[in-house]
Amino acid sequence: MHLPIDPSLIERSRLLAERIARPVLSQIKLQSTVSIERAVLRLLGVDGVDRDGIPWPNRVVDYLLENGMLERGAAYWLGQVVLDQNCSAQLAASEIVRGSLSRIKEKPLAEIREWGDVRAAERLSFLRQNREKRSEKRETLGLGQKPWKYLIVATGNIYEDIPQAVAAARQGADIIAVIRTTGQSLLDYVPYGPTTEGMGGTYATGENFHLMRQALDEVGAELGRYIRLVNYASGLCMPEITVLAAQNGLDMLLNDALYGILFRDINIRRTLTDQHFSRLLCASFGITINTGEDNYLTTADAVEEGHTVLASQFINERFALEAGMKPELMGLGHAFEIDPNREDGLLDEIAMAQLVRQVFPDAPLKYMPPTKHINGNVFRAYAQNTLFNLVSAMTHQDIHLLGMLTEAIHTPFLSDRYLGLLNADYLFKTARHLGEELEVKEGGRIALRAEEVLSAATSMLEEVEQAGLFEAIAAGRFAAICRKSDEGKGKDGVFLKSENYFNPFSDQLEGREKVINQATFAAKK
Amino acid sequence: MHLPIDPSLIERSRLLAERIARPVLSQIKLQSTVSIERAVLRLLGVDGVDRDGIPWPNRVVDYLLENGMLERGAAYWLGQVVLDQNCSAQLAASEIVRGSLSRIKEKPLAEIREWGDVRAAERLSFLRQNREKRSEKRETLGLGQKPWKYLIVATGNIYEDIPQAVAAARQGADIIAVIRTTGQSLLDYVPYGPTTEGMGGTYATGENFHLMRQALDEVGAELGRYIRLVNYASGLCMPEITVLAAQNGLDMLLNDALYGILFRDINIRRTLTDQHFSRLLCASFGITINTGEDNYLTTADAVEEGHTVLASQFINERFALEAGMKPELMGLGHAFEIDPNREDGLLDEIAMAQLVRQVFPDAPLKYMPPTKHINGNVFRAYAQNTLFNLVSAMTHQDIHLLGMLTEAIHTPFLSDRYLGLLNADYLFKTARHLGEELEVKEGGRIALRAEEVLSAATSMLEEVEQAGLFEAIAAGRFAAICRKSDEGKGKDGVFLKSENYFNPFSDQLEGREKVINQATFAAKK
Amino acid sequence: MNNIDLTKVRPYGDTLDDGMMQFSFTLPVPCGPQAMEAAKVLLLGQGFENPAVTAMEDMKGTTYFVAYARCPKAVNFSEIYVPTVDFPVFEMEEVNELIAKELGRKVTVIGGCTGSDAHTVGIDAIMNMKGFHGHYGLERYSGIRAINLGAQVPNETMVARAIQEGADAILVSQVVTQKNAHVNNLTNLIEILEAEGLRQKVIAVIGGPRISHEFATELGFDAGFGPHSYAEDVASFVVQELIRRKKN
Amino acid sequence: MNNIDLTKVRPYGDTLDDGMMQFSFTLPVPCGPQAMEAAKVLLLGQGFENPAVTAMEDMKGTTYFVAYARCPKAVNFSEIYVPTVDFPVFEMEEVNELIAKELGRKVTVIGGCTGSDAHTVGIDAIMNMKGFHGHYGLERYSGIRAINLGAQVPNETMVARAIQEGADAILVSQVVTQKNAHVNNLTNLIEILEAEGLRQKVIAVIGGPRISHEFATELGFDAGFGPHSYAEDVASFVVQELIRRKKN
Ligand code: B12
Ligand code: B12
Ligand SMILES: Cc1ncc(COP(=O)(O)O)c(C=O)c1O
Ligand SMILES: Cc1ncc(COP(=O)(O)O)c(C=O)c1O
Repeated sequence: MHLPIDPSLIERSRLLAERIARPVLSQIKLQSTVSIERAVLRLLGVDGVDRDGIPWPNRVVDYLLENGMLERGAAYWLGQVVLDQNCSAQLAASEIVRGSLSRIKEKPLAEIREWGDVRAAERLSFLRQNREKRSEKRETLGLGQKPWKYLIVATGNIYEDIPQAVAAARQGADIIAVIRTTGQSLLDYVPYGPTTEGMGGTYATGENFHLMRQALDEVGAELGRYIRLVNYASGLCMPEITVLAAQNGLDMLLNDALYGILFRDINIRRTLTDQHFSRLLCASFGITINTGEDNYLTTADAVEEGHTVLASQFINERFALEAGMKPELMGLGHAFEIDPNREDGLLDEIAMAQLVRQVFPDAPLKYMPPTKHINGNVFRAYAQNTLFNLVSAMTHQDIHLLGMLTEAIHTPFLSDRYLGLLNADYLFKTARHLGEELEVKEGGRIALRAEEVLSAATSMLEEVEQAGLFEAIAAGRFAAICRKSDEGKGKDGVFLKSENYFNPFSDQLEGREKVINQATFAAKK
Repeated sequence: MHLPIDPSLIERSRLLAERIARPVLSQIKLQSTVSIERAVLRLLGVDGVDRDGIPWPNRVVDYLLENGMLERGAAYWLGQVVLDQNCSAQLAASEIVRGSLSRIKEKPLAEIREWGDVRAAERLSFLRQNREKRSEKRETLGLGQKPWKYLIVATGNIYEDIPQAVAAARQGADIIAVIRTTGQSLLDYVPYGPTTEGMGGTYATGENFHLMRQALDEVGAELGRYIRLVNYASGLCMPEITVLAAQNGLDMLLNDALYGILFRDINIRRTLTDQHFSRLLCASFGITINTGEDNYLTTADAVEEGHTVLASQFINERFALEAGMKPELMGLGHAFEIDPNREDGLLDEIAMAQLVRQVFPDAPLKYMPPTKHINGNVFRAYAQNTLFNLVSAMTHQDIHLLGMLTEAIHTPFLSDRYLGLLNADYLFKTARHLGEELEVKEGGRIALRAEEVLSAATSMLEEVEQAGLFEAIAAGRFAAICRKSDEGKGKDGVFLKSENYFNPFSDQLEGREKVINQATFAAKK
Repeated sequence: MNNIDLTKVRPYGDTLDDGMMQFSFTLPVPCGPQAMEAAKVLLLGQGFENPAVTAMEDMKGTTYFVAYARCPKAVNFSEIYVPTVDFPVFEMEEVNELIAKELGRKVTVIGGCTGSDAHTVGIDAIMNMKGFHGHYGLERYSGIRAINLGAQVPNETMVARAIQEGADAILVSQVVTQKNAHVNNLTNLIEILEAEGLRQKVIAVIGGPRISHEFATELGFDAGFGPHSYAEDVASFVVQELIRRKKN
Repeated sequence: MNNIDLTKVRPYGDTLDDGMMQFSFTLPVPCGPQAMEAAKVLLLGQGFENPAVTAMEDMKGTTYFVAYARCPKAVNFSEIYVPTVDFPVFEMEEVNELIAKELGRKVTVIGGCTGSDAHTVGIDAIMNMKGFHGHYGLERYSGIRAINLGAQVPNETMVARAIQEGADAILVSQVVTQKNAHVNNLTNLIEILEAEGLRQKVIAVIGGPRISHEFATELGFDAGFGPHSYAEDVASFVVQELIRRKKN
């Protein structure tokens, strides 16, 4: 199947997205956030929690923030203590909190930079080695056939999640996502250790990641199929969760500032800054990101606002490119969300899915099942999911979230996952080459719908470029939700970097960009 | 959607079907059956049952058969009594059974013929008037949008069938079929009156037809939509049930000798003879027939034997044409029966459905849901039915039997019909114009499959033409079932018509054919 | 349906009173004949008759079943009583007129998703200008001042703003019901309202896909609205309740 | 699954032991809040806890429900005993060798769908040369003489032919089970066999999608075969049973 779409509109949209991202990025590069700093500490080896259960990275960053020291970067201060006391990063962290910095004679930045750059290079190369091992594993074991079947577990208890995930893998899942407990995205810290009490999901913690990864590696070896693990990095701790994900061998992360802004009312500047650092890490560690445009259609109408999904994907693509990500790592999100009562709704769904496919040919698209229009009649839900699976197979989607029978009722039952797989397996087989065999009529409903969405997306990007991204969001252009750039959760965690701010990881990861960054500083002065 | 198929193969197949039917028809026209004679009696006004519950038409025909008198035709003898005693047909029937014929002075055939021709013309015109009224009703009330949703009721009790059928109509059914009780097709008589005890279905009786017709007319008026009524005429009483159907305003009849031969082991010559008379009546009364090729795929493999369905449809079409039927009345049957575990099975289903559509553009095709590959997992069944509904919408089928959730378990529950309608309504709307919007790739899997089926059907017809229909059936060419022409149920009910056989209905209905018929007689002498 | 004895209704498969029901469930036992038997025993144990397991699927460690069985118990339908919010529903214009005529001032309503709930689509459907399914939201009502606080509003904030704005009614949406999150959150809201001495003054209304009027009144709210409710339903209720209270 | 107490297994929704089950059924009452309540009362009456009706659909005169509820009863899985046909299953060639070695003669089996049942696909799958799903049928077994009488064979005919052919085993397929048609028909067959004094001589086997070994033995047959049985299953059983009987 191939849609006759206008390549110049795609080009124009890409150009607009670049222009939209540019001013945002130059602003972002001037600032850092508490979460980035905590991520840096984690990367340098600070971990664990204090007696009250507060993570050491938070203790350190809070201390620095309270004492007006954060703008030079947490790495800078950690370096001072490490070099001064010749101790581990972990020990240095508790020293900082105990007030040691006031007792230390500050070393020149150059010395700290030397230490930090070496440590960072070591840590990055260690994590990259892990990444290589994992890539090899993926290649040796092989991945399932596309679309990859993506299933969620969400019991709230990691020890109950694990056997359920393992069973799902045995039944045929290619990807397992552990949903986070409601509200974790608004916590400005990452909980610690294995956890057993979550609501509608399980806490994202390093240990939970580790336990699940281990279990999936075991079952993957048994099955001779690599099982990917996903978690959620959007929210206030995006950079830190990315670090934990890299440390624990996760393959994918839900990672989207726009999602946090719109659906979690997170401050725009905070989360875009977090996202950039987080994506630098993802690019480096080969973590596939999943973006959240699919969510727009849960609040906005899928027919009227379909183009906002595409427009946002162009922007998300640009932000990812600017962080050095390759298209192969961009799991751009979209969804099958058209009202089942709409005449020719299936045609619209095919048009949209194929359009996104053609616009982003190299991205491993993340395709979401119907959710909003699912109701408590589980048979009806199964029919809707059947068509979703059909369209996914026809249009060659990559990351395929399985539709759940009880979507309108509760988080999935064991049997919902099983039935979801049964349905997808049926469709992916019975309709395997359907997409190749059918052609869309020129000038017909499907082709027109695709054209309409594409040109509306381009027009929208023109407007956003005129107004600026922040103003467009404030005006409710995305998902019909308005968010102002000076409001939202976590905004106090953003700060302007001082001139001699130090973060060895972004320095190394930005590469080329670093130069531009410094040029901007120069220009500012 | 349009398949690039070779029109010369279609033409060739039609020619072969004509050649296959020709010798069979000339044989058929030499003979009659007990059921045809009973149908003639019914048309002339004989009805009801005796004290033992035996229908009067059976009493008369049995008497004539036992006394070696049947070969002149039941009408001939009935006429003798009616004219002699100047009584009603009904009274004449009981007179015959009481032995009156032996006491009567036989009138010359010409006189009987005069009486019979007048009576037949009266009865036919009366029934045709009914038919006109019904056509008007259909037009005034209008029919639902195609594909027409066809639902079965099968409680065994007409008084329970009725409210269920009415509810189905209110929920959106366009066509209601009352399934017959298991085994009725092998009864050599039609039960009488309203009935309340059937197994897996309800007895087909004139009164049951009448009660259901009345109820559906009422609900149709209320809904402003004409609801069609269907019953089953295949089996030993095909001609009689056709008469009852015409008398009681049925719109469609399952009517297929091949079905009876293969699946009920009914004698070939008996049921083909019955079928011809029955179809003459259907043609005259505007009753749409439904043929049973779909059943082949419940015993034979749908991929390997798909072409047998098409070949049989060509033959069935020919037999219908020879009985004066227009394509508009030919509900040729086919089915969605490919193993759901087959790779690209959906492509095969699309190819087959579209092929049949193109070969018989004017026939109101009857499309059957998956049955054989449905199992007791009702969710899986719902997914299979979703695709069936999709293909039906895409390929513009006409008479669409709704897939039932519990197909593998028991005859439908009330809720199975409801869920069946929900599914079909969803698909027929969401995919309404999908067929128009998609084109099949030339030389691709779908096109090739259609070509393969068509050319295999043509080859099969070549072979059948060579061997003769009876031999082909004996060799198991249809549905992988072997039936010999001198075996099977009801074979004793066939007889050679005598030279001066009289049947005023076939005389009038055959029209042109009558001449040929007499020519054959002449030639034989 | 004719001939139905409403004092004894049973599930209806294909024959009136046959009691037929469909079930599906998972048992944490390995797939096999023993599992099949366990599924039957379970249904028999719950008092069903003639259980038939029609599908048994191996979920690798657990087993999934689809079954049918006969339910012997019947329900006395004629005795079923359901408390419902019982009041006439007016169109938007009628509501506005009623407010003008009977109250002579604007009515203030304040709404939001409280607690950890972030599902705003429901409350937006009720409150936002645009409304839902062609039913305008409260913001469009000339007689109503509608303040929508959005998602994840702490109960304390909701009550504080209600006091500040002099709200006549509080509209709370609760979508997440897992682990009884809504029950805990709503109970807490009522406690705060009582502590503030507001419970009698302000009309407290809840809504959501799994909310019923019965449930709402049990928790101490004035009314509850489930799926398929629109702005005019809650507006009609609030306005009539205000008029009633004014008269008393 | 780990940590499962097999003496007390309950349905498993998303949390071990949560008892969650899915239901669907129709009640012959008009759709509305009262119907919804009746559905809940019905489930409570059957001993379920926390029933939630997730869908209520108007079927024009009756109402269809989808519901979820918690099943409080548990099953003692460790005590479940299922009688099964317990014998090794051999491949076709092994069966033939066994016959040659142990019996030294051809085994005759006669089969068909009896009574009003016309569903021959199952018995054909077992008997016809071609077999089913890549498993050859009995006609292909060199050691077996297989006679398939086809559809709707009267029990009397079946028994008469068995005598005439000197059959070692009778294979009966029963697919139609509505209104217990199979029970009546199979009971009648056993009675005829007994009346003819054949019951001990001939091996009587039944099969079909809703047949279990337990059911078969309860009715007095030697074995019962359900879905997914193949020729080698029944051949292995028959031959070993013949050998056993010969030795006794
Ligand atoms: C859209 C959606 C989301 C969106 C929400 C966006 C937004 N801004 O609202 C996003 C993607 C963000 C989301 C996230 C989550 N969701 Co959500 N989501 C849904 C979904 C698909 C649709 C809900 C919806 O919008 N319905 C449409 C509206 C119009 O219907 P409604 O709310 O019922 O409103 C009507 C009536 O109820 C009534 N009404 C509602 N409120 C009020 C108030 C008053 C005063 C009145 C009078 C009437 C009234 O009037 C409305 C119009 O008729 C449902 C699944 C489904 N199909 O139902 C899951 C669902 C509700 N979500 C669920 C969950 C668990 C979550 C998460 C917790 C998952 C996670 N762990 O990450 C998160 C976190 C959200 C949170 N903190 O609350 C579960 C809830 C399970 C349960 N029973 O508790 C569901 C059922 C999905 C599932 N099966 O897991 N979700
Ligand atoms: C094909 C079919 C037909 C075909 C039969 C063609 C034929 N020559 O067999 C036709 C179209 C003619 C037909 C007609 C009818 N059918 Co029918 N049919 C089916 C269908 C779709 C498939 C059955 C099948 O072939 N399965 C495949 C075979 C291979 O499976 P199997 O029989 O289970 O066999 C396996 C095992 O059970 C075992 N086995 C079976 N027999 C034996 C015997 C021995 C000795 C052994 C060892 C093993 C064994 O081994 C086999 C291979 O593993 C089912 C629905 C379904 N999906 O199951 C309905 C179904 C069986 N039919 C049904 C009915 C009611 C009818 C009719 C009565 C309807 C009517 N009123 O007109 C008629 C009349 C038939 C009659 N008199 O018996 C009902 C039965 C309901 C019930 N529980 O009683 C069903 C379930 C459909 C429904 N939901 O209504 N049917
Ligand atoms: C991009 C993205 N991030 C995160 C989430 C989940 O976020 P939270 O944990 O905040 O509910 C989603 C929701 O599905 C998402 O699409
Ligand atoms: C053409 C045709 N006639 C008749 C029937 C039903 O026949 P019987 O009543 O013999 O089961 C069918 C089966 O569905 C059929 O397809």
